[in-house]
Amino acid sequence: MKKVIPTLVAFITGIIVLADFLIYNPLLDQVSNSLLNWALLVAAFAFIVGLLNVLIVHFTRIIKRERGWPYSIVLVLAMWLVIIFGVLDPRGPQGPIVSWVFRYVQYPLQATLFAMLAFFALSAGYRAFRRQTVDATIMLVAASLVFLGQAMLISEWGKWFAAIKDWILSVPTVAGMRGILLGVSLGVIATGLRLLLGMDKPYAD
Amino acid sequence: MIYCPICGTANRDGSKFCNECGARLVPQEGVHEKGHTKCPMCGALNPESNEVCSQCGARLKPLVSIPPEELPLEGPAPFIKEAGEVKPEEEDFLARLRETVGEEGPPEAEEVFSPATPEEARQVPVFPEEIIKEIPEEEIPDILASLRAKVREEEALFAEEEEEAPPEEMPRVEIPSWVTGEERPPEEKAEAAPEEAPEEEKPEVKAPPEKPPEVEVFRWPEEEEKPAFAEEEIFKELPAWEEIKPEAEMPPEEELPEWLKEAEEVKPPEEAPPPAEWLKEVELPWLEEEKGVEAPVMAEIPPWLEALRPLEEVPPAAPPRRPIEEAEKEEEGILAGLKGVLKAQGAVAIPERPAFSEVAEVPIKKDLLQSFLKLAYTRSSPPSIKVPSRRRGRRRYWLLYLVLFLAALVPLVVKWPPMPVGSPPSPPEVRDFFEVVEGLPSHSPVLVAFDYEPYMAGEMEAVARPVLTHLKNRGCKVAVISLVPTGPALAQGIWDEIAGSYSYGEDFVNLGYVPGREAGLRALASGLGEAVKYEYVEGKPLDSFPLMQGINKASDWRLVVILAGEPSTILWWIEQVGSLPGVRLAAAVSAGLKPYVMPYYQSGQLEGVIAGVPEAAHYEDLLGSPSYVTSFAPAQALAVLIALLVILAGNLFGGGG
Amino acid sequence: MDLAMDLSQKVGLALALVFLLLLYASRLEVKARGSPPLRPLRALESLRRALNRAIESGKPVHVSIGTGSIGERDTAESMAGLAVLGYVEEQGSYYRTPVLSTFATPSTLVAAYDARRKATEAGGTPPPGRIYFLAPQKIAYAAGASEVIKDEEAQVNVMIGSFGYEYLLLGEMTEHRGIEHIGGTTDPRVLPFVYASSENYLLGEEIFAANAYLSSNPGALASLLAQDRMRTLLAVLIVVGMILKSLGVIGG
Amino acid sequence: MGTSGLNPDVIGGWVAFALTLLVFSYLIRDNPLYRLAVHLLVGVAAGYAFVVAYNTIIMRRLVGPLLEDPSQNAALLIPLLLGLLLLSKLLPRLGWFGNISMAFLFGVGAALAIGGGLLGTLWPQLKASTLSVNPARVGFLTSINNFIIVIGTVGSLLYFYFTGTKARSGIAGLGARFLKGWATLGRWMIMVALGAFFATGMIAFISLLIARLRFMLEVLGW
Repeated sequence: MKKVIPTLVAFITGIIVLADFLIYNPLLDQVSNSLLNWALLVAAFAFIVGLLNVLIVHFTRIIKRERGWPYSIVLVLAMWLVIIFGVLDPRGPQGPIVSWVFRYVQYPLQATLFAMLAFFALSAGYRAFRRQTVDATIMLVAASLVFLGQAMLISEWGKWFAAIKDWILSVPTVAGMRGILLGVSLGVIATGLRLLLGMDKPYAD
Repeated sequence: MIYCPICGTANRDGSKFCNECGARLVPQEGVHEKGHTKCPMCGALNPESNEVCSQCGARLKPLVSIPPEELPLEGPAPFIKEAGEVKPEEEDFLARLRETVGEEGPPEAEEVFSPATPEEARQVPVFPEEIIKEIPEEEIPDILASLRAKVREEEALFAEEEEEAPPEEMPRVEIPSWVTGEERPPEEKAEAAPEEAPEEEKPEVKAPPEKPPEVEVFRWPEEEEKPAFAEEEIFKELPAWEEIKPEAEMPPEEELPEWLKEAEEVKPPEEAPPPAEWLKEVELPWLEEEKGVEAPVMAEIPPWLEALRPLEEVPPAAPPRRPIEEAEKEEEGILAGLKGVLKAQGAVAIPERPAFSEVAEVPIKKDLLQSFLKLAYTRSSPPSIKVPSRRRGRRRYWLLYLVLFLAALVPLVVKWPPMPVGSPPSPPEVRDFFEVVEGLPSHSPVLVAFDYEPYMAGEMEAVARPVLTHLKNRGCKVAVISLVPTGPALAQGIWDEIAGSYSYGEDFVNLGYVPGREAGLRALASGLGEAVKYEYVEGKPLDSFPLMQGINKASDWRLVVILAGEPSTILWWIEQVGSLPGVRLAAAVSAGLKPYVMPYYQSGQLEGVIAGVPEAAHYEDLLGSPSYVTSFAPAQALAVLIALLVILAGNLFGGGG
Repeated sequence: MDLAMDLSQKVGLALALVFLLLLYASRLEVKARGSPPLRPLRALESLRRALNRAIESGKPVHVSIGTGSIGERDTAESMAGLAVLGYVEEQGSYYRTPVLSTFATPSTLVAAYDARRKATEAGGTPPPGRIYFLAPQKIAYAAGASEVIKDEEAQVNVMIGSFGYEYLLLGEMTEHRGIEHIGGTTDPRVLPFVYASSENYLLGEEIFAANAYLSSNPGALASLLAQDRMRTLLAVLIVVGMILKSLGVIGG
Repeated sequence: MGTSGLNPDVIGGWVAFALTLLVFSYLIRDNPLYRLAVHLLVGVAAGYAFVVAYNTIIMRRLVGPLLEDPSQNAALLIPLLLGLLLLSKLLPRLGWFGNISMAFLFGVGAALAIGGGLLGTLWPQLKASTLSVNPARVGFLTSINNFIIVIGTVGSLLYFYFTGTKARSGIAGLGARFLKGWATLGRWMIMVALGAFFATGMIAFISLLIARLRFMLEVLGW
């Protein structure tokens, strides 16, 4: 019972949504769309679990004075401020305070962290290409040519590098990427089928 | 190239340890490598089965095994001593360890986990046939026989140890079946259980599933080509375990015929030793006894110890490491051997036991030995864990970072002149994009999807601006929509800046956020009203805006421009909307998506592509009004070049870390 | 009832059915003949080894299953990560090694609690170590996770699942802190950085094999076998398609 | 900057500027200010996500419609129930009820994954990979490129073989060798692709970096 019901639920919802992919049928479409919508709603409830998790974890950290506990205070306070102002304001995330926080705190922090990826990519590349294997060498050469093709905006050589870059991006890269994507889709489909068939039951305790 | 015997990785010539798994590549003297034993005296490679070197006659295999308990007690290897001394900071750690040892026997755990074990297990089937083939009776047997005879005469005392002697040899040749990890011989289990806390054995028993039991190996070329098809050929000849076994048992039979015969006869009785009896003996008395034996044994086995020593002669390549660590490293190498010893005991013991009347005692000792040894080794390992060798000193790349930072910053600060217009020809996909927009009749409704997260805005804004500017210049009626909750605000901001003055609802309308991603897009594909009910800025129904008059389905837009920062969103648009009849898609994406979208451009699903800042600069160039992006471009170009140079320089001239 | 299908849907259905059959056949085969020989995956070997070290040192293992969720299209990747998490949790439960895990989406968080419950059932005690929910925004998640790793002094960082560029942030920061990391994801954009930031990487679909390699669960092994047969089929289809197209037999 | 005093946008600009600096300070070394910024981000982001979930999903799409027109939207009671069941996971005894909700999510997700995999990736990529290599039909250069794409796609697909068989002798062995060579070629193609993705990714990151630097210069009024 405890296992059968969830398995059935997974199977039935899965089959309906999958069938909608494979068959044009207005009724099916409608049912499937509401299932997708429900999934969004159900997943939103999980946020409550997430919220509790954050509170419990960080309060324990603060109480036990674990390493880095002052940061936990910052984290929890920031979270609560946003939640309180967001929930009280009928416009939610569009409310003045939350949107100010978004624009001037969250956005610059995120954008800067992403900008740091330039440095991290540099150091990762610096290490990886040094492996001096055939693989790393091929990768380095391909990367260098694409770099040159994109960077040479000024020089007359630009067009040659641009041509090479275009060829790399549209021939071997496409081949390699397709291999990866096809393979990934095999893995994805196999994983999904296993789940639908109940061979895998990640939802059952 | 040197190929790692454990994982098969190709390593640079001269490497001492495998880059992948850390296994020793340079064979230790007297230690086997790929079925061969290197002579400690002359360095010649001998078939593993040789007891003496075929070149110089030096002994390759110890006559007597090293009594393992000697390692910790006598301490010929410095690391063990050190391990004992490490106490100060590690105390709690050691305590924990002890606890674990007591409770659940981490040594066992280690054995179960040790990646070496599955590898060993896998490779056993691989190499033996070579060995077995080479074993042929030609050189060895007679010498061996005589030697053995001598040994036995001389060392009747130590005969007991001798049974454990050929540790490296045994696992390969004699005991394939359970080196594979298939099953332990029943006696072993029986012995092990009472000695270690029985409940804690459980995990061990449960753990095995982690290792697919009879996994065999096949490889694609990993980093580099492997020695072509060695394994395959091997498989060809000796595919199954079962086939190895009989053959494997042959050599010993030939060498020591009497033993074996006896062994076979006596086997059954030993397998069920009365537990009560030996339990008495197990504990301390035995240990003391062994201690007593130690000294003489030591004297007798210098060659063996010599063979073991290489542990200490650590490659000079790693001077900064602490000796303990080295020891630990070595230990890995040894441990493999040791494990062999331990496992071999059971099997070897079986033939030998008959020679000694006390049937039950022998295996017990071994088991104790085993646990003791492991204990010793685990004790010695913690220090090395404190400073794992992987910790390459928490590298900082601040110099690299500084260079890149300056490369990006300086052109911005000094306001480097914008790039000369029209120098290199724009890529065709950018020109196509331009032509598509250029070809739109004035007042065409165009849908622009702002599908990037705010963190990509820095780049995407540079891509979006020239496109929106062009649309505005063409007099198109632009509606924006977003699959990302934050998209509408970004869109609004950019449009406000570009357009200056416009009539909202007539020239521009913000349709807001479509939740549900794919599902939302599918709804959008079936009808706009399904996905979007209210407009974003004023929250009014869509019909109330002049721009939206006559637009019901996706194909009513003359063009759909996707501004995407993630591959998934662009794929959704192509799949869900692009497949509808009459819909024209063009994409302006992050540079990182270029390889993703190129196939769709080539297949005609996308009518034009702009990827990243460099191409956006081209677009501005085509527009003839270089401004925003173009002021970006020099810094971009310089930073990219510098990054490339740094990577190349690091790769070509860089030495160690 | 209206059951219209276009070509791609027909092909899709056919491929799905073939896959299903292969899956079933492979299941039977694995049952009958046991595991097929498997290509060694270094990263998974390293994972075992790293776990070993963590068990010895008593330091925590950090597992991240990425920024995907459950109930959306990245569910399969999240499941691959959950399989690895389940394995690590189980080991953590046996050997009392702390297992940290961090989550970006609440649905995966709930799944993680389930994984822990399962591990507790299997191993007797819940593994020490915490489950952290951070934030669904990818980069915030990655930065936060690297702080957790630092604060908890993790010994190993395992990142297998659905990752975008944030992988690079997490991977490099753990690298800078001298922590060993093992990772894999499916997004081709991110793969070069997976490859670059660690020597223990799983490329693309290899993450889906983790379950089979680590647990030797027959279902997972069967799925590998089925995947490989499907792969052969695809290769043949592509080559045949190329020939037919070149000869002008099919459109083009 | 201007004299607008307490204009929230001006303050915001400086706050953003300061936070940007804090994050960049990591590049010199890991430091408490950076960590402060990150924890602030995690807190704010988690709170924001919760607000979005609450406001735009739970309230607008579930509670709102249910309150407005219960009879019309009765079906929404199901997700409400499932959502509440999910919360039962917090109670040890009743935890298994939550499995139903999880099963629902997994089922939907698996179907999306399969459907997307089949129709979104497998079939389109398969179709796109069957290219003509007949020079007479597509031209010489294209035919060569197409050939490389086809061979490379198949090779990189083959590279991922997980299971193998024991090699046989003779012709079968030859076949294995051939496949192995092909897979090696495929691996190289993958590496080229990785190199290209590395470069394009790096270009994107550099653009983001420059955008950030520009923002900082703007705040400084440069």
